[in-house]
Parts: sequence; structure tokens; C-alpha cells
Amino acid sequence: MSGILVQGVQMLLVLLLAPLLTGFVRKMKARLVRRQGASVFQPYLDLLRLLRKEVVLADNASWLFRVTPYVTFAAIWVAAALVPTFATGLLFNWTADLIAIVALLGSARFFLALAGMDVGTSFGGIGASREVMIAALAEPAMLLVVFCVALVAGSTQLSTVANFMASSYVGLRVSLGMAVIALIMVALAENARIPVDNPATHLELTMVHEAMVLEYSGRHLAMIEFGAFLKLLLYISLIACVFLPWKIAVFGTGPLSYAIGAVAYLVKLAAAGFFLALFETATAKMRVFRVPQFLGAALMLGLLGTLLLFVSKSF
Amino acid sequence: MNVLSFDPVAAVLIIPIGSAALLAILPGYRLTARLNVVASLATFLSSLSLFVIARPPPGPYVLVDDLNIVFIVLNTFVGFTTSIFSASYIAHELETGRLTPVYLRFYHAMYQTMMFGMNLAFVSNNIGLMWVAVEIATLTTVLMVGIYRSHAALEAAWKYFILGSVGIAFALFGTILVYMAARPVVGEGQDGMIWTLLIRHAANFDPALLNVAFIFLLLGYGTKVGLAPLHAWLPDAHAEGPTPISAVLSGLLLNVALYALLRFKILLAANPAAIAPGPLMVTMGLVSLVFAAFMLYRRRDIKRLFAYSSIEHMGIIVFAFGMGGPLANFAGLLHMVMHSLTKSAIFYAVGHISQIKGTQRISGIRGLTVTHPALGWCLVTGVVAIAGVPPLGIFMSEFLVVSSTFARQPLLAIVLVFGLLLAFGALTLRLTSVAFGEPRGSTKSAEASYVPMFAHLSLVLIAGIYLPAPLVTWFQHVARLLG
Amino acid sequence: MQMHSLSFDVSHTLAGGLVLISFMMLYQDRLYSLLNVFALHALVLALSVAWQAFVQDAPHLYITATIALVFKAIIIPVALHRIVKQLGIHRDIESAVGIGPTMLAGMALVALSMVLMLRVTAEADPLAREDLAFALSVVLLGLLVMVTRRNAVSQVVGFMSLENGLVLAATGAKGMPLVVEISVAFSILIAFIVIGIFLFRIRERFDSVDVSALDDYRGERR
Amino acid sequence: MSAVVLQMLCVAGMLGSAVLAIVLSRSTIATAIIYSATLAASAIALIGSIHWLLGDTTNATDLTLPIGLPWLGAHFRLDGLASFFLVVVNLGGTSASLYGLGYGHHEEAPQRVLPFFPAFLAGMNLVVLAGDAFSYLLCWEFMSLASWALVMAHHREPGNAKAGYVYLVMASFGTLALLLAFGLLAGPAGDYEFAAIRAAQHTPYVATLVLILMLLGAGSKAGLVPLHVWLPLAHPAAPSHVSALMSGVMTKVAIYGFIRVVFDLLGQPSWWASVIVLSLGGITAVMGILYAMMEKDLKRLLAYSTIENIGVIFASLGLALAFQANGLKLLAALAFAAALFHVLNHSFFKSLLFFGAGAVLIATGERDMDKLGGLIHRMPFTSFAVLVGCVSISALPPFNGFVSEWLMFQAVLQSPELPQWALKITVPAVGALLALAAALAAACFVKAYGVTFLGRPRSVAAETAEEVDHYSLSAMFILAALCLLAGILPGLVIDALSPITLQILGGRMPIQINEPWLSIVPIAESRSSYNGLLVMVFIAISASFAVVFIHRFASHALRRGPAWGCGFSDPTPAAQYSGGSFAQPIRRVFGTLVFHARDHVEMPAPGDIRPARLRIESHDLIWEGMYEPIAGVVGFAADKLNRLQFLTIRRYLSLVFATLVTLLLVLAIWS
Repeated sequence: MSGILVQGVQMLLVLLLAPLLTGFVRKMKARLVRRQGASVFQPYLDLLRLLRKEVVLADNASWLFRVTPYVTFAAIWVAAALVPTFATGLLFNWTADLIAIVALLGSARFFLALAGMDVGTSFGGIGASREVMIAALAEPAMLLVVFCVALVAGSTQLSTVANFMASSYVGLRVSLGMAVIALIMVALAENARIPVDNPATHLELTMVHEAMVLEYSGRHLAMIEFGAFLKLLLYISLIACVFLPWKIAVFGTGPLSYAIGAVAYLVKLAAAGFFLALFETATAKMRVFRVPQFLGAALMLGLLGTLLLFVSKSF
Repeated sequence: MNVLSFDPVAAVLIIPIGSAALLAILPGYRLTARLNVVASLATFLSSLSLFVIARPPPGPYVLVDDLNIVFIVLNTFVGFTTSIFSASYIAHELETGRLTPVYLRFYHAMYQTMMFGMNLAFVSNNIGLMWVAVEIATLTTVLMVGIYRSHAALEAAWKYFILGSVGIAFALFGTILVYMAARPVVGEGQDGMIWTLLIRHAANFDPALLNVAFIFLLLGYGTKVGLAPLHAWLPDAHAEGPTPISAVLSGLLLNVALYALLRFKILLAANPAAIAPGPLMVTMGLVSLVFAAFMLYRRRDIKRLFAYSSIEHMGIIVFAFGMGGPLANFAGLLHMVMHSLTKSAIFYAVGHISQIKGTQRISGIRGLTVTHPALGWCLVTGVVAIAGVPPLGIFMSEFLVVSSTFARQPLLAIVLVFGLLLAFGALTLRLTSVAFGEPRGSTKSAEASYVPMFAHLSLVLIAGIYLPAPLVTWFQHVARLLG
Repeated sequence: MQMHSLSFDVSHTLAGGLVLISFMMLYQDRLYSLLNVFALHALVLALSVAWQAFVQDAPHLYITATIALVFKAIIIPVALHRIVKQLGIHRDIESAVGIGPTMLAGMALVALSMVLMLRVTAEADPLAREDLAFALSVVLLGLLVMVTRRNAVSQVVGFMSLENGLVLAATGAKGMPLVVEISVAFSILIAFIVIGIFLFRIRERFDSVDVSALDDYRGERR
Repeated sequence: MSAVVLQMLCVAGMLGSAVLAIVLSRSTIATAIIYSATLAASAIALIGSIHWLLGDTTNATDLTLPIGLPWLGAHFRLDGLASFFLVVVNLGGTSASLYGLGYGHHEEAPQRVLPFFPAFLAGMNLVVLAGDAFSYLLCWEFMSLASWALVMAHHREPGNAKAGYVYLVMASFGTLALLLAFGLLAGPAGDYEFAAIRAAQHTPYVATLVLILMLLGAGSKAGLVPLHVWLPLAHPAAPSHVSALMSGVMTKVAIYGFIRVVFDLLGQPSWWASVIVLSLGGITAVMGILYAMMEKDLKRLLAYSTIENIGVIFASLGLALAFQANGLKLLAALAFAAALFHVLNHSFFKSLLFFGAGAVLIATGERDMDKLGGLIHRMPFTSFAVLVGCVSISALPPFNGFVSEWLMFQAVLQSPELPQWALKITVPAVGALLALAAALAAACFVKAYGVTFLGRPRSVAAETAEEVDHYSLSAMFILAALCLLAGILPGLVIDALSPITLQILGGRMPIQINEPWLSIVPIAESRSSYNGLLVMVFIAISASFAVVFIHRFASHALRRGPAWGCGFSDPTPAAQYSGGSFAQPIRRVFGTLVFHARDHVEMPAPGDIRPARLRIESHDLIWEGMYEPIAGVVGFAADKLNRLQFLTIRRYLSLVFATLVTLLLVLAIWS
């Protein structure tokens, strides 16, 4: 019973925290460039606004176009709910391991790209084709990171990984360092952040993700935006639970440790958000066809990390 | 022979030669064609009776043993079916005026004479007689190749004649040498040429003489088998002669020469001191196979195409017999029978096709399966069979040859497979262009005689899936006999 | 024994003579002289056959001898003379390979046949052995003439000398059956060839029925 | 009646209907009769084989017929492995027949399809059942022949003749390779029966040679790079339900051959053999999907993606070999089960997708994606089924494609267990390749589906398309349902596979049926587990939650209007992203290396009214670098030798003379 409860808390928690995180990042970016910036709760208001607006649907948009927002949202939400945030070993953690979570995000992207092509404008095409290109490079990199982690922790089960990383003294491994860098790069690409993509632009030639969802409006757009928020949260909590699982509670250790875990989690989120903002203000967006090299580097890092692990393991 | 005791051996000799004489004098196309068929049928039946009636004991001239009975029956059977085919084919030639009644008379007479020659070659127990018989068969075919008297036909016949005569000379020299080798052991005169005696005493013959003899026999009879590089006469003779003759050439005459070769191979194998005939035959077989396979690619004339494929298959067969051993010999025999049936069937189809289209040029024939489904699919089946695709008979023999060779001589098997693949590629290339695509050329309906085609192809198909046990034991026995 | 050695020497001489004459053929460069040499060839053959008939006292060989004499030594050369005249074939022989190389090749061939035949163990009687060696050389030399001479008539001559070699071998083989029949068959064969040359008006070479001209007709030339 | 007899009877039924088709060739009802006959036969065979597979598979049942090689007879044997592949074959057969009931009526020359379709099915069944080398090869080649005839069914269309020719030659090449392999296994005595071969001891030399020959033989039929060239030509050329069979089933039969010989007959492999198989598999996967990405012909794209999946299967087979060679039975079983699972899955969704392509072909007469578009409005059902297929083949949860790939990655993750260095290095690299292939597959099918079914119609044909008949639809939906079921209940499939892994490898995965909530656990739950069912349920719940929430609180207002497109409304559908433009980023990333692809832009000077042109130059390096040279060499040799046809008689005589002298010399020197 409590298991279901905790799991439910987790699902709600990610749901509630996601906009806040984005808002926090935006605020930070504004502050870093000496702007006042909108309140950290602005994303909630945006969502509500969008929900209240009417939907303008292109003439030849099909049912797929209207279903996609919900599907993508659901997929990302489920994925997010399966990543341990404040506690590991939740009731449904074992339904999907790391690979499955990546794949879930993949299916979300798949439908989004299809939706981008559905209306039949050239922007949708641009967005979709570039998105899948980026994904085609990001996924192998991600998978190699997974290998790397799994080889250290002997599992792809996030709870197990987190516990392993938290409990036993893993030590500062070169390969893990590479893995975390690679994972961050992948995360930047997947969340359409600078330098891969700019979430705040509508300048035709540069946008990828935004171009794909250009035709969406109203509640549909709200769902998609929400999905994006969730995705950001997911990746950050993923990095958190795999590479800095300090104070993360183990299932069944009671409310107190849960509370501690939650606080720790919030701290981690804040830190990550801050660094993200810092990074984004510090760097410029790169040309689309520089992205392959960027992600190629991530791929190399992942592979290198894995091979180094073999070396270290076999001695 | 008296009426009470029916002597099949005499029958298979007397019926053809008698009917040849008769056909030479009888006028009228319809009658002669029918008579031709009847005579061939009678010959075939009497050859079948060889199975039931007790065989004559090997005499000075006649021998019937397990080896040649296979050849005889095959020979007379294909002779019979070809006579049916030739009836309809020749009728068409008569209409188009390519042949006059006089030539027809000559043609039929020669046909039976040829059958006589071949049967004689098979049953003869005397190597000299065998030589004579083979030459009779050759010369008659020479005459028939030239029967159209067109420039090309005469040229082909001439080429055939000259190269054939040299072959004749070689074979004779080889035969004489064998006699010389035999004489000190077997004794002078008649006995020195009786194969059954020779084989019995072969072990004590002078090896050096035997070796030279075998070289000459290999070249002499090999010329008629069409082994490269002695093959030059074969493609033109097939292409320029009337198609029934092409069928008989590929289906039968090559076998006759092959049979002679086999006899002497056995003889040589029986002498431990002499060189092993295997390697020589293997080499010539592979050379013929690969050479013919390459030649197939540039052929423009459909009959010449299949002539070269005959060379290729003769190469395979000679290779198989050269390899020796129960499996390979079995495969060789099987391959020979299958090739005779398939190739003659193909020539039947090709004959009708070229008559309909009025050309032998491959480029002039397209989309047969559209315009003439029956003929077209027969051709497809035939070519697919000759290319060695199951479930048709030739696949079984090729399977046995390749697999047994690869276990013994991997490198040889590689070459063999290479040749097979080459030939396959060429044949199927032509097949796709001839049988499929937009139809080209005349589409007038064929008054073809399908019976022989269907008979042969269905036999090949059945053999590919199921060989009756007695036949198999028979073949195995022969294979053992071939050593 | 005395008799035997004599017979041996005579037949040996005759056979050697045949080889010698084959060599003579190799270096003839005029048609008529070639024909004459061939007539001589046939004559010597007839003699040796006759001698064999005598020593083996096999009367039927005399038939072969007469055939050789009448047909090959007289009729054929005369007929060929006629043909040469009628077809106006010009008289000198164009050879594919020069005389010198041809002679050398001839030598090599004779040597080869000797090597091969002397392997034969002696109990196959020496007569046969020697005879065979010569016969083989004659056969090979005849073939050499055929392939080195471009001229149809000289090629026929080459073929006939080859066949002479066969007859020599056949008659040398003591008690060989069917010799007569074979020689008759061959005479017929040769008659065919000669007639063929005459009919097809084959002037220069067997293949002046020009193959390359036919290729377009056959559609074989690429 | 023993199971194998039942199977053989079904095969007999198929052959019978082939003969019947020849008899009925002229009649109009032939289509209906033949396809229903094959439907019945393959359905019975399917049920039989499933029943047998789920039952006790420990004792195989044999049948020996007095045909084939006389002294051997034709052996037919039904064991676990065979029964699994029979399931695959006959499932394909059943669905294809069902589809054909509708599709067949659009055939213009049915007499060129009807006789060969049942023969083709029979051939595939027989290959799987065959129990000795001879009948195996016989049936194998029979299968090739029948499928060749089907490829040549539309022989008048340009290019199909070439397709058929290349296919036939490659098939014959494969058969000869197999023939050599069996010759080697059988030995000079020629014990062609599988039992005898299995019993015999094979030297490492023999084993290596056989493995390579099998890679050549089975690989050429399955479409391993670089032996794949015939596949994208032949598969699309056939009628679509046949394409489905060729891609979805025949390639699997080839894989069966590989498994049967390498895993079953050959015994313990040497570890480095697995390196070859692994790397070949990985390369094939990536190359195949890259080819597919560049393709604009719908059916060719599907064919190329078949190559990719074959690569995936071979990679996991290689992994199984590696574990097997090191005695890690459990892990070998895992990799092997992943391979078999993927075989099953691919047969599902590839058939489904080819059916979809066939439906599009019927509705629009087009295979070129750049002339399609917007079909989702005209053909709702087809496009839904195809969507399911695309999602499954892109390895996305909760559908079946993901499960097998997931299992395979789990196996890859176990590579540290392997002692050999080469394997330690190779396996993760191949894993990365497979991940790349999976991601590219997703991209590729976004392109395929997006360009074909979404957007605005690019041609009149696409505008006026009509939904296809019910037979075709039902066939597609059955397969779609199977895709989902296999995706959410993978445990059942894995348990069904475990007897086979036991039989072949002597190891098995843990029993899945006892796991809570039907989740699957490759090794131990602590290491990794996946539960398609729950994922499915969660997505359903949360999606419906979102929907309810929206409809509760958000506005329902909805207005249809022209597409916005940043205010730039492109007037013509031609301005949409086409297949080529969609592939452009990936072409720029990979194509320059793999295809030497170049974009040539000719931009007229200002004031010049000529249109600007973009020309894409791309090369098939394998074809140009490997096959064209071979053809060139053969042609050259043929030309050179062909001169021998035109010599004078004197020269021919000199040939004879030369031969004589040579032989005499040989004699003189030799003896």
C-alpha cells in the first residue's frame, strides 16, 4: 500500500516540480545577464494560459496530430516517474530499466516528429528531420553511457545503480567521469538546449524542436511544453540519481529519510539548474551541422569509458 | 535370326539398317516419316526386351553387359522420341521448302543408318568393330549436318568432317596400339581385339604401349565427345544442321564416344603399371567445363548456345568419371542420362521456336512465356534443369559430384563450382531475355509435337525426386564396374 | 632366324624410308614436287605392306598393298594434279611456319615418338616396337604437315601421309584383323575429302570457305 | 498421426494447390480457390507447429520417405528449432494468403503467381523440415526457384528482369556454397543425414571452413552485407504479399539454415568465429538501414530495412556463439533467445509493412514516396496498421521490436564475462553499432511513414486513393495485434523459446511466467527487468488522465484554419519535405562516407531566370566496387576466349596437334 502511495507521490512530485525547474533555469539565465526575468512560477501560468486558449488546427491535420501531445506527454511522464528522485526501489522501478526509459523517450520523439510532418509545412519537415538526425547520434551515445554505468554497477536497474553508487565506495573512475560528461552532452541535445538548439528562438534556420511543434497551439501546445519540462527534469534527476546519489533514500526506510532524500533532491535540482543556466549563458548555439561532431564526441567518450572499464576490470 | 527365337541384339541392329535401306527407296514424306517413327519404336522395344530376355553370352563381336545396356536403352529411347519430333519438324521444313522430298528420303535413311551405327558401337565386343561403328555414326551425321547445303551448313559439315577424320585416325592408331599391347598376352588375330578378353588379361599388357594408346584414344574419341580444345566442330555442327540432328548429336553421339572412352578407361585402370587415366580426364573435363562456360556468354545463336552447354556438361561427366569412386561414377552415369534427356528436350523446344520465329538469333526471340506459354515454359524448365537446379535430375548428379569431390580434392571442387556458377550465370542470362520481357518476333501459334518434350522433362523431374530402386542398384553396380 | 633378321632389316629399312620421305615432304615448297614425293611415300608404304604380307604370309595384306599402290600412289596424285590445274591453284606452297622451324619440330617429334616407343618392353617383339616408333613418327609428321601448310592440297597430302603411318602400324601388327577393311575405309574417306575439295572449289585452304565471312550470317561476331 | 506427418500433409496440400493452379490457370475463380487452399493448409500447419512447440519438444519426430538420394531416402524431422521456424513460416503463409485473397484480384497475370505461391510456401516449409543434406538443398533451391518465378511474375516492368537474374545467380552461388559446406560435413563417404553429421567429429579446420561457407551460403540468402545486392532488387519486384514472404519469412529460413548447421550440426564453435559473425552483423545492420534511409521507393526501403534486421539477428547469433564458445550457457541462451525473438518479431512487422506498401500500391499505383502523402486521410485503417508496424520496427516500447532489442542489449551488457580480448573490444563496439542502427531505423520509419501517409498528397493518385478491401485489412490488423501482444507479453514467448535454447545450447533463460506482473527478467531482477504490460498500462493511464484533466478544465474551443508555417504558407504540396530532403541531414552526416554522396547546387546568377537546381550524387560502393569488377572480368575473359570461335580449320587442327604433343610430352616426362 505504502509502496503505491510513495510511487504516486513520486509521480505527482515530478509533475509539479517540472515547470518550476524550467522557471528556475529561466530566472537564473535572466539574472545572469542582469535582467529581472519573469517569476520562477511563470511556466505554470504559461501552461494555464495555453489551456484556456482555443486550438487552431491546420486544415489537413490528422488524428495523429491531435493524439500526439497526449501520447508524448504520457510517455515522458511515465519515464520520469520511473527515475528514482528522492527514494530508490519504488514499487514500479523494475518495470523499466535505464534502456527502457531511453526508449520511452524515443517513442515520445517518434510521435512528435511524425506530428511535425503531419501538417505538411516545410518547417515541420525541417524540425522532424533534424530532430531524428540528432536523436540518431544521441541514442547510441546514451546507450554507451548506460553500458558504462551498467558495467560499474552490474545492472541497468536504476534503483540498483543508485544504491550501488550511493553505498559502496565506487571511487573516482576516469570512465565514470567520461560517462557523466557524455551523458550531460546527450542531455543538452535531447532537451534542445544551447548549444544544440535554442528553446527560446523562433528564428527559422536555427530552430529544431520548436520548428517541429510550430503548428501546435492551445491545450495541445500546453501538453507538449509540459512534456518538455518533464524531460528536462527527468534528465537532471537521472544524472542526479546515477552520478550523485547522496542522501537518496532507500525504499521502506520511513518518512524521515524520504524527507531528507527529497531535500537533497531539491538541492541537486537547484544546483543542476544553476549550472545549466550558467552554461547556456556562457556558450553560443552551434550550427546544425556542427551538432554531429558534438554528439560524436559524446559517443567517443562513452565508448572510451566502456573500453577503459574493461581495461580496469581485467586487471 | 529365325522367328522362333527373338534375338534383341540382332533386332537393335537389323531393324535400323533394314529400315534405312527401305527408307532410302520409299517415296512420300508422310509414309517415310511414320515408318521412321515405327522403326525407332521397334528398336526401342527390342532394346527394352534386353532386360527380360536372357542376354547372349559375350561373343567375338557382340557383348551385352550392365554398362552398355544402359546406353543402348537410352540411345534407342531418345532415338524414338527424336523421330517423333523430327516428323513434325521436317514437315515444317518441307512446307517452307528448305528441304526437298529427295533430301527427306536421304535424311530418313541416314537417320536409321546413324542409329544402326550407334547401336553397333554399343553392342560391339570388338574394339575394331566399335571403331568402325563410331565412324559410321560420325560420317552419317556429317552428311546430315550438311543437308541444308547452305554456305554455312556446308562449312560446318566440312569442319566437322576434317576434324572428325583426324579424330578417326587417332582413335584407330590408339586401337592398333591396344592390339599390339594385347597380342603378346592374348594372342594374335581376332582375340587381340575382343574387349572381354582384353579386360581379363589387361593386367599383363605392356604399360608403355597402353599409355600411348590411351592418349590417342582420349584425343580421338574425345574429339567426338567434344572436349575442349578438340570441340571446334561441335557448335557449328549443332547450329547449322537440322534440329533433330542437333538433338541426336548432343543427346546420343557424344554418349557413344564417351562410352568408347569409358571402355578404354576401364581397360587402362585394370593395368596397375599404366598411368592412371583419371587425372587426364579430370583435367580435360575441367578445361572443357570452364572454357565452355566462358564461351556461353557471347553466344548470339540459340542452338550454338546449347551446343556449348553440351560441351560444358560433357566436361562435367568426364570429370566425374575421371574422379572415379562409387559416388562420382554414379553421378557421372546419372548426369549423362539426365543430360541426354534434358538437352534433347531443349533442342526440341528450340527447334520449334526457331521455326516459329524464323530465326536462331537470341536477340530475335523475346517473351516466349507470353506468346507461346507451353513452349516457353518447357524451355524454362529445360534450361533450369540443364543449369542444375532442383528438383530436376541434373541437380542430384551435380550434388554428388561436387560434394564428393570437395571432400577429396577441395581445390578441384572449387574450380568445378566456379565453372558451374559461370555457366549458370550465362544460361540464365539468356533464359531471362528469351523467355520473359516484351514479346518480339512472330507470334503465330505453334503446331509443335509436345509429347517428346513433356516425356523427357517429366522423366527428368521424376528422376530428380525419385530414382526407382532397381535402377539405382543397376547404376551402382555399373559404377563399381567403372572402378 | 636368318630369315627373321632379314625380314626385320627389310621392314625396318622400309619403315625408316617412310619417315625419311615424310621429312622430305616437310621441306617441299612446290605443289607438284610435293605430290610426287607423296606418291613415293605411298609406293614405299605399298612395298613395306607387301613385305609384311610376305613375311607374315597373310595374303589379304596384298590387297592393302595394291590399294596403297594403285589408289594412293597413282590415282590420288594424278587427281590432285588435275585439281591443281583445273582450279588454277598457284603452285608454290604458302606455309604458316618456315621450313627450318618445321624441320626442327619434325626432329623433335621423331625424338618424342622414339622416347615413347622405346619404353615398350622388349618382349613385345622388336619388330613391332621399331615399326611402331616409325609409324608414330610418320603420323606426327603428317599432322605437322597438315598444320604448317596453308594450302588445301598439301593438307590433304599431309592427312594421307598420316594415314599411311596408320596403315604401316596396322600391317606391322602381326595378325591384326580388319586391316584391309580399314585401309579401304580410309581410301574412301580420302576420296571424300578430295571430292569435297573439288566440289567446294576450295582453292587455297580447307577454310577458304571463309569463316569470318560467315560470322555476320551467324551473328556470332561481336 | 505424428506431428511431422501432419506438417508434411499440409505441405502436400500446398503442392497440390500449386498443381491445381496450373490446371485452373485460365479460370477467374482460381485466385479465390488457391489462396483459400493455401490459407487452410498453412493455418493447419501453423496450429500444428504451435501445439507441438508448446507441448513436449524433447523427443523429435522423424519421417523418412523413399525419395531423394536413393540409398539415403529423404529424411524429415520436426524438433524444437524446426517447429519454431515452422511457426514463423506458416504464420507468414497464413497472413499472406489472407492478404492475397484480396490483393490477388488486382493481379493482371494471375497465372504467373498462383502456381508458384503455394510452391514457394511448400518449399519454405520443407527446408525447415528437411533432415538430411540432400533434401535440405533440394528444398532450399526449390524455394529459391519458386520465389524467382514470383519475382519474374511482373517480368515486363523495367528492371525486374535484371532483378530476377541477379537473384537467381546469387541464389545459385549460395546453394553452391552450402553444397560445399555439406560436402565437407558429410565427408568422402557421403553420410548426408543430419544425425550422422551431428554424430561425426569435425576438425577445427573443417569447422572454420564450414562456418565461412555457411556465412556465404545462408548469408547470401539472408542478405548479409556485402552479399545483399540481390535483395533490394528482388523483394520489391515480386507482388507485395510475396515480398512480405520473401522479406519476412524466406530470410528467416536462411537464418534457420545457419543456426541448424553452425549451432546444431557443427558442435562447439571456436570463439574467434563469433568475432566474424558479430562484426558482419553489426556492419550489415548499419549499412542496411543507411541504404534504407537514402531510398525513396517504399518497397525498396522496406527491403533494405530487412537487411538491417538480418544484421541485428546475426549480431546476436554471433553473441550467442561467443558465449557458447566460452561455456556460458545461460548467457548464450539469452543472446540466442533474443535472436529468435527478433526473428519472430521481424516476421510480424515486416510482413505487416509490406502488406501496407502493397495496399498503397493498389490504392495509388505508386511506390515512389515522393509522389505520395496525405494517405492517412484517405486510408485511415491501413495507415493505422502501418503506424503500428513502424513503431514496432523502430524498437519503441511497448511494442515487440523493443523487447528483442532490449534482450539483445542485456546480452551485450554481459560481455565482461567473456575472457577473450578481441571479444571484450568487439562486443561493445557492435553494441554501439546496433544502437546506432536502432536510432537510424526510427529516423528511417519516421521518414517512410511521414512522407507516405502524412502531409499533403503530392500527386493526384494520392489524392484519390481508396481504402483497400477487408481481407487485406484483416491480415494487416491481425499482424498489428500480434506486434502489440508480443510486445506486452514477452514472457510467454521467451518461455516458449526456452526448450529450443535447451536443445541447441543446453542452457535456458529463467522461467518468466512466474515473474510478478508478467515482467521479463533476463538474468536476475536486481540486474535488469522490463515489463511491457505495465509500461503499456501506465502510458494508457497517464494519457487518459491527461485527456480527462484537459477535458475537465481546459477550453474545448477548436478552429480549423490554414497551416501557419511561421506565416509562410507554401502554396504547393511539392514544397513539402520530400523523402530526399528529410534524409538530407543524415545523408550529410553518414552519406559522404558510406555513399560518397555529394550535393551539387547550381545557382543561376542574379537576373538569370533559370531555376536553381540541386542534384544529389550518390554511389552504391559495394555494387560498384565489388560486383561490377567481377562482371567486368568475366566479360573480358569471355571476349578473349570468344576469339576461339572464329579460327580457321588449320588453327583448330593445330590446337588438336598441340594437345596431342603436350599429352605425349606429359607421358614422356611423367611415366
